[in-house]
Amino acid sequence: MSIPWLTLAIALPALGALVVALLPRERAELGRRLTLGVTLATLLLVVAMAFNFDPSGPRFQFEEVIPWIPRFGVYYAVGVDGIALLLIVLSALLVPLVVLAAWRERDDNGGTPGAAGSADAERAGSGNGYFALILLLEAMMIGVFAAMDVFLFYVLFEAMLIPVYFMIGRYGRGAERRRAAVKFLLYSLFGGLLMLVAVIGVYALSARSGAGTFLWADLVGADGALAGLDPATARWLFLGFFIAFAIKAPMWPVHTWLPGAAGSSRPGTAVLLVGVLDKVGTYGMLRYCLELFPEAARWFVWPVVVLSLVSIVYGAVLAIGQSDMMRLIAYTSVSHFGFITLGIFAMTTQGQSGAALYMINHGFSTGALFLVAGFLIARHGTGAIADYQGVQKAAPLLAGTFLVAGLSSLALPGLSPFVSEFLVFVGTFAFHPVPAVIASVGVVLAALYILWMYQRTMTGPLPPALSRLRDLSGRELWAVGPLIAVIIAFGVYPKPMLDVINPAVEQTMQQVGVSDPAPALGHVDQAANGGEGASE
Amino acid sequence: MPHTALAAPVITTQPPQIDYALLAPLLVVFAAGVIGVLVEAFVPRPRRRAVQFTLAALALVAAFVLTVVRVALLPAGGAGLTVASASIAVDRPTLFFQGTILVMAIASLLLIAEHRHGESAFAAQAATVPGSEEERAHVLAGSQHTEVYPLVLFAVLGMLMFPASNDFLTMFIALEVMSLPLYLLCGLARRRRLFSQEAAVKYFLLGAFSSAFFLFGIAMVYGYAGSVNFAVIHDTVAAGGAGALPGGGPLLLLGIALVGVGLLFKVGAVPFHSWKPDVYQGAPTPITALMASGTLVAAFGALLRVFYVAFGGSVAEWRPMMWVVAVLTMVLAAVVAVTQRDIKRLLAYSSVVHAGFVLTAVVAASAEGLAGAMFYLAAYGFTTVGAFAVVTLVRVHEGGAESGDIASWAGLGRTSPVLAGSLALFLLAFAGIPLTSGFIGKFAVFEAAVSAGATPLVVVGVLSSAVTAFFYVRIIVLMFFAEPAEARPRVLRPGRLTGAVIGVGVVATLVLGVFPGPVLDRLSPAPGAGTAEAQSVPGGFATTADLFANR
Amino acid sequence: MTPDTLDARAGHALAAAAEPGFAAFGTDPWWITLIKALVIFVFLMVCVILMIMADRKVMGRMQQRHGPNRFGPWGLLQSLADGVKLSLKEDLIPRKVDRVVYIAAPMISAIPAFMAFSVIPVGPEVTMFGVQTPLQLTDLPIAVLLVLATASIGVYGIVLAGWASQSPYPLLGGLRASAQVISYEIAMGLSFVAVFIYAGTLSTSEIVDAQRPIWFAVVLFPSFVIYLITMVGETNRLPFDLAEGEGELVGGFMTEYSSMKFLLFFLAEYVNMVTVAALSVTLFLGGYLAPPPITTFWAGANEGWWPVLWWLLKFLAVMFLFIWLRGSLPRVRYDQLMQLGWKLLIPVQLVWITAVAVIRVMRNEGAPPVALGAVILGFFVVTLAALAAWSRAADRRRAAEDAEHAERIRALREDPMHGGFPVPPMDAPHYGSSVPAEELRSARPAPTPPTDKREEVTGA
Amino acid sequence: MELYAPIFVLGGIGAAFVVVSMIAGSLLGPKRYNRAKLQSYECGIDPTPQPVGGGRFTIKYYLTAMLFIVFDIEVIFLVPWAVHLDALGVFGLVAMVLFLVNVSIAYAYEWRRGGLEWE
Amino acid sequence: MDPMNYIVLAAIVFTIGAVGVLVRRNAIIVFMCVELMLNACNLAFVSFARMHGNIEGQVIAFFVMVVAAAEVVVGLAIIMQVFRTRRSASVDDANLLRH
Repeated sequence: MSIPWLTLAIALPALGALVVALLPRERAELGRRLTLGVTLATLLLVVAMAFNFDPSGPRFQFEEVIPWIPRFGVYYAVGVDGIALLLIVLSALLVPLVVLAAWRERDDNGGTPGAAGSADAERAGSGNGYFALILLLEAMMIGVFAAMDVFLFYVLFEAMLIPVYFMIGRYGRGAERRRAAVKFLLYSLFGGLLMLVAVIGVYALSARSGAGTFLWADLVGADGALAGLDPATARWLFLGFFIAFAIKAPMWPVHTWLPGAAGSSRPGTAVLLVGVLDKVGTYGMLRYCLELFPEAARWFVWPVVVLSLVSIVYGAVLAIGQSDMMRLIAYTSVSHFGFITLGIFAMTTQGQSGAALYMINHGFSTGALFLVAGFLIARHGTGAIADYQGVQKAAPLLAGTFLVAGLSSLALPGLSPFVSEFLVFVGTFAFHPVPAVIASVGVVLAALYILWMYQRTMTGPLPPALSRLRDLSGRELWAVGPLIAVIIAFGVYPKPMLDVINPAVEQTMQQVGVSDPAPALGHVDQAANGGEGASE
Repeated sequence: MPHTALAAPVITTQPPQIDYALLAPLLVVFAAGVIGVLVEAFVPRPRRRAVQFTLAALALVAAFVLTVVRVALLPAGGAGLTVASASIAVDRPTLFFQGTILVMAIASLLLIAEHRHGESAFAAQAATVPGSEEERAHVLAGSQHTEVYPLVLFAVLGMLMFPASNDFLTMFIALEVMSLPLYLLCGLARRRRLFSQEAAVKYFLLGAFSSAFFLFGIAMVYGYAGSVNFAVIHDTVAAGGAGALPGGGPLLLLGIALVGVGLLFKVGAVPFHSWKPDVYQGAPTPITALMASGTLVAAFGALLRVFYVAFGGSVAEWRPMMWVVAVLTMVLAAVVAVTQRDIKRLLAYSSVVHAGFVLTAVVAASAEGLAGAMFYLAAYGFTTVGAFAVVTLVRVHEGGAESGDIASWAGLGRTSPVLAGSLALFLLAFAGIPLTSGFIGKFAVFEAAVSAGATPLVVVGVLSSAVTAFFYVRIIVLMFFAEPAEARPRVLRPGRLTGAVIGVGVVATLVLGVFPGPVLDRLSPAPGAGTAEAQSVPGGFATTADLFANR
Repeated sequence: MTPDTLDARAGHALAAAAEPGFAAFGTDPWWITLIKALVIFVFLMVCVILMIMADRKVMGRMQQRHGPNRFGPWGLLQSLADGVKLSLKEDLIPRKVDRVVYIAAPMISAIPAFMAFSVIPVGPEVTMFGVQTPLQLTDLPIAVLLVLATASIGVYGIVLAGWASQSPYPLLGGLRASAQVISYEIAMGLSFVAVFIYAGTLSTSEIVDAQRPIWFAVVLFPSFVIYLITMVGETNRLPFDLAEGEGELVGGFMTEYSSMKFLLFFLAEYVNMVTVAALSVTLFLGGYLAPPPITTFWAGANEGWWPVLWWLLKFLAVMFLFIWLRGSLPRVRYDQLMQLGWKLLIPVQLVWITAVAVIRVMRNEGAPPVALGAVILGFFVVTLAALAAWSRAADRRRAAEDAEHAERIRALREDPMHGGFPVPPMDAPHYGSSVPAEELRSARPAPTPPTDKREEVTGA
Repeated sequence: MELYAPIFVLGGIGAAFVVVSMIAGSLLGPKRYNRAKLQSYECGIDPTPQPVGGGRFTIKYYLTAMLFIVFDIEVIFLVPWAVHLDALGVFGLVAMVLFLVNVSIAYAYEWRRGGLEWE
Repeated sequence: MDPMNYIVLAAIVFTIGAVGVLVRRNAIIVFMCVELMLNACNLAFVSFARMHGNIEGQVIAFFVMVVAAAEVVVGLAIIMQVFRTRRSASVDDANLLRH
């Protein structure tokens, strides 16, 4: 135990947020540069940490445990396994890109430019606030993935709402943003409060024998504080956690906040919201629902699988019907999250590995989609699909990146999401063939909505209104380029990620007390490596 | 023989021993109040304000220091002491409540003393008829009511005594000493005097009504136990009744119910909450701040002491009642609060909801419940004082009345980000968002309730939290996301005193939210110690009285 | 302490045992009680009649005239004739009155007046028709409080009479009367406190017993004086009869009353006089005990029925004092009356009670005489200093008033409008001017018009 | 109770007298109806309405009533104290002196602020 | 007489007071009803004191009187002030604070 990697990774952006927030309004430029610097430094730190991670070592590494509120057995306990590590890396990677993308965005507060009053208001409200919130959010995101204490996790899980709430409501776009922000907050808060009951329940139950604790490590396992829980109680507690995560994830039928929130946010906010924040939901299911209440998790498998399938199909169908790009991408995410939960609750190694990988890859692909869509919207000022046509003629680079991002979203082989989606399918099929078949409908629909959207916006004759559309600038290329590169790179060679994920998944499976169905598929990375178009 | 005892009442020739050191804070506050009255009588008018403020501030600070010092006077091992013929209990809960009340009182005093162009929040001359020439003359002459200071001191004295009372008589006196000055203070608002007077009348009539119930409840309990001393009542309950009145069970039940009514009224729990919105809205805002923090803390302190010590042996009897009241309070108040359009009314309803949350801890009847309630009250007190401090600054126009209409607060986040940010923080704390004190408080009380097996209550509490979050969030939306209103309110620059109060509120809200450990540790015995007892329902509840180790 | 000890059957014995020192009371046969009650009633009625008579006769003598002298020997039956005449008058009930209260008010006033006398001891235990019984209807551990309580109830009669009449004079009269009575009741109550300190009881018979060594009027002279003053104030007698001051309020609260109801108020007033006088005898003048010089040479003076004589003599002396005061003193102004009560009697009483208590406790605790003397001296000094300060303040106030008056005169003189003559200003009230007179009088300039300080002071 | 009974006997005699005399008075007196007789004693001024609701009591009277209550309470405390002063000794003396000081302070306040000025 | 009768009487008086508070509209009468309730409490205290044979109840009754007096002083001041402003003491007229 030498370097407190995780604490540094949390503290750096948190301090950065404080500094940026305290900068005077006139120093907006400095604020942006500072933000970018801090996020890049964090990225470097996280990457360095990732290289120090030993896949063959213990499951949790970089652990730090410091008492926080002894009265409730609460600790500041952080540590990462493979899944959390990758999610942290994802967050650290996406944030600088979002900062770059948001570099020149003007505050869209509905005021007409030129009017003195609103210009004044714009200046007052724009600038450092947004960047400070991004930094704060980054700190919390890293913290929430690193948390090894249920209480700490819960605190950050809830506290994250506030920066996002302001990022949507204060710095979002469109007239609906206020309602969207409130809806987002109330949905999340509602789920969070149910989870609070469950968290308190966990504590009270852990206090049955001796002092209560929130330490994840003390709670799980056969000799953990929650062992021997009576099934009914465990199921209620599971439900408390699960509903909160399902809202966050977002899962049908509690997904309705997402399209509004994503549609009303800045593209950067949407990237973080869908790319990282919602992963907290699925991550929570994997880490907390399954491992704290293994018996209940097994009991709930079928309901969750059904909900996941509904999400997959429903999200895809609604995506097709959308007329707004941002909302469309948001609905595709509902569908994708269905795949992730399906993978998790398939209770097979492949399924869970795929789901974990899916979380990362979905972050890349959706992030890229949102960013490019955001660039387009920033140019033309509208998100409606009907307002665009033939963009590829005016802005080929933009259209190209958009295509790659879209293809990755529909899991084209060779691009990274394919690996994860494939694994989920394999895992699900091993669990039960029917869900796998139904889920495959989602794949077909994905092709439909992505390609159709591309066709409607990018192809065809270029209308005069769009003729002066600029192509991607250097800054924008820097923002979206790394994502495209990562998508392609891991599409071809996903092994490093799987190496990190697999041990964690195996531990989880063991914890839950399930094992793969009898005819095992061999080791997953072999399946993935030979997975180029190969089928069972 | 009862009659002989009556005829020749035992007048003890042994004068009672009084440990003045343990009563010092009370005596200091009382003495300052009395001196304040003399100051009113003999110090020339122009100098009165300065003298009164200095006197009051010194007294409160001294009382606070003495309260802290008294912690060292307590015997080790969590035991407490009783003073003045066992009428006042000095134990850890007492000291915590008194310390909290004093801090709240100091903060409120700063708001009360805040002056702007020679005007305070109080009427120039309360005796004049609003709108009359006489009133105008007083306003122009710059008259001011410096009586406010002694009145506040007396109210604080009552608040300090209320949770420390160890028998019902002292408690009743403390209740009245606390309430009577507040009734008057409510009617002294400088602006909207009709509102203010109306608030005073309502508060007074309902307050007197409720204290009559309280008193009749005491009479019933006295009839049952033959004494009003909490320890004696506790023992009598344990023994199954007093000798003179076998089968007095109904008396006890009636007594518990009526005493409960009186205390729940002061706390402002549904269905005894109807005074709160009106009074909070009508009273001068600094006084509202005092009531929302100090009075609430004191009332809950008394409630806890009565129900944990005196009625600690009959938890099974009062628990259902508290359940119902807590549920009603959390649900109804939250729903009604959603429709409010005035910030002070909204904060009043929010205070009602919070009372409901604390009641869930009371229901727990355990060490955790006590500690949770104590922490919650302290956290809520700081936050609410800060919130009302912000309210004092938003005016319809420079030098005008406070702008209570929430709609007119639109866009405040743009024009005064710091102020709006502070208020937003307070509102988030009310909503119980993590990393604020409100969250830890909520966690503490809910945890206590769950440990005591009141999980359904906690679920109700959580759902009502979600509803309350809605209206807190609505204000934040208005302030930060909406365009500034046409008739935008004028935001005064916070004076030094108000600024200090807001600053303290912000700091306390954050510190208690992020590092609650030290405070929580001092509130309760080692974690887990009380839990085992609490769960062995219902016989184990005899030990709740030991939480207040004053017996 | 079992419930059956509370049984009603056991009550009698218990009650007797309950009040030590009251063994002599509450044990009379019913007929003795009835006889005593009737005697008291008759005594009160006779007293009232004679008192009214004496009032007029003595006043007449004091004013160099005869007074009533037509009915009976020396006009002794004049009051009786008046009473008969009044009761035969038409009984009017004005149309707008609140009938129930209007009729009840005289009853409320009169009945308690009778009851108060029941605790006045007029003699020690005597043998009456073979029964050993004290010459006192009854005694209570709280006897003096009973007197105060009945007096308080009497106030309701006054207020209600004024209120029920629905007319300004009675209303104002009733209010004034009640304000006055309650003001003086405090001073009266305080004057008893010193007596209680010395007697250690509230029972009238024991208070009388406690005066065997020396009358309280001597030891507690200030209390006695104050009691005499408040006694007059309580009964609305001259010089404190403002409630029915004919010049200002016509007949006060009784204005609307006639015939028997009027008579009842009158009766109540005189019965109250009798009661307070009897109380003063009981509390301060040694009750039925023989005056000190007599007992030294005649041991039997306090035996048998003789004490009734001593009591009667003292009582008559106090009653004479009432008449004497009425004959000698002018009626005071209302504000003077209230100021006397609130600003003089009460503070003096507070200091006096403190002094009495301190000295008493010091003596009980065996403090050395020097310390005792020093304390007494201290109280003297404090009292003198307070008095000096008070008179200085009064002088200053009077001087200030004079100066203000002179200033006003000067202002009037120099006002060119009046040509330097002290004529009433044209804008004085009743001159039909719209400008209120106050503005001229105040030398200060009118308040500056509100400019920056304009604010909405009310507004709902 | 036996101690109190005679008081009620005396009160009963008094009440009987009062009631009988009032009835007698109303029976014996002549009844000659005359509109003017039934008017209130007032020279052409309308009788005043009921005070409660109409309310023309001067504030001063309320003030007097309040003052009375305060001091009456003081007397309530003084009386039992006085009776038992010998038993209470120095403690009782000090307690009561403190009480009197407090009341005096309130009294001084009232006086200084003009609460004791009439007309 | 069975002391319990006094308790019943106290309860009845208390109820009358409480009902009065709830149904009467004049602030002063409401206030008087509250005083009635306090006096009912005193009756109960004194009766219980006799039943239990200790003086605690009587002492309480004393303090209640004091409190009642203080309440009268404060209450009358407040009610009179409103009454002077509005020329009415009806609690129904006081409705500015309804939303």
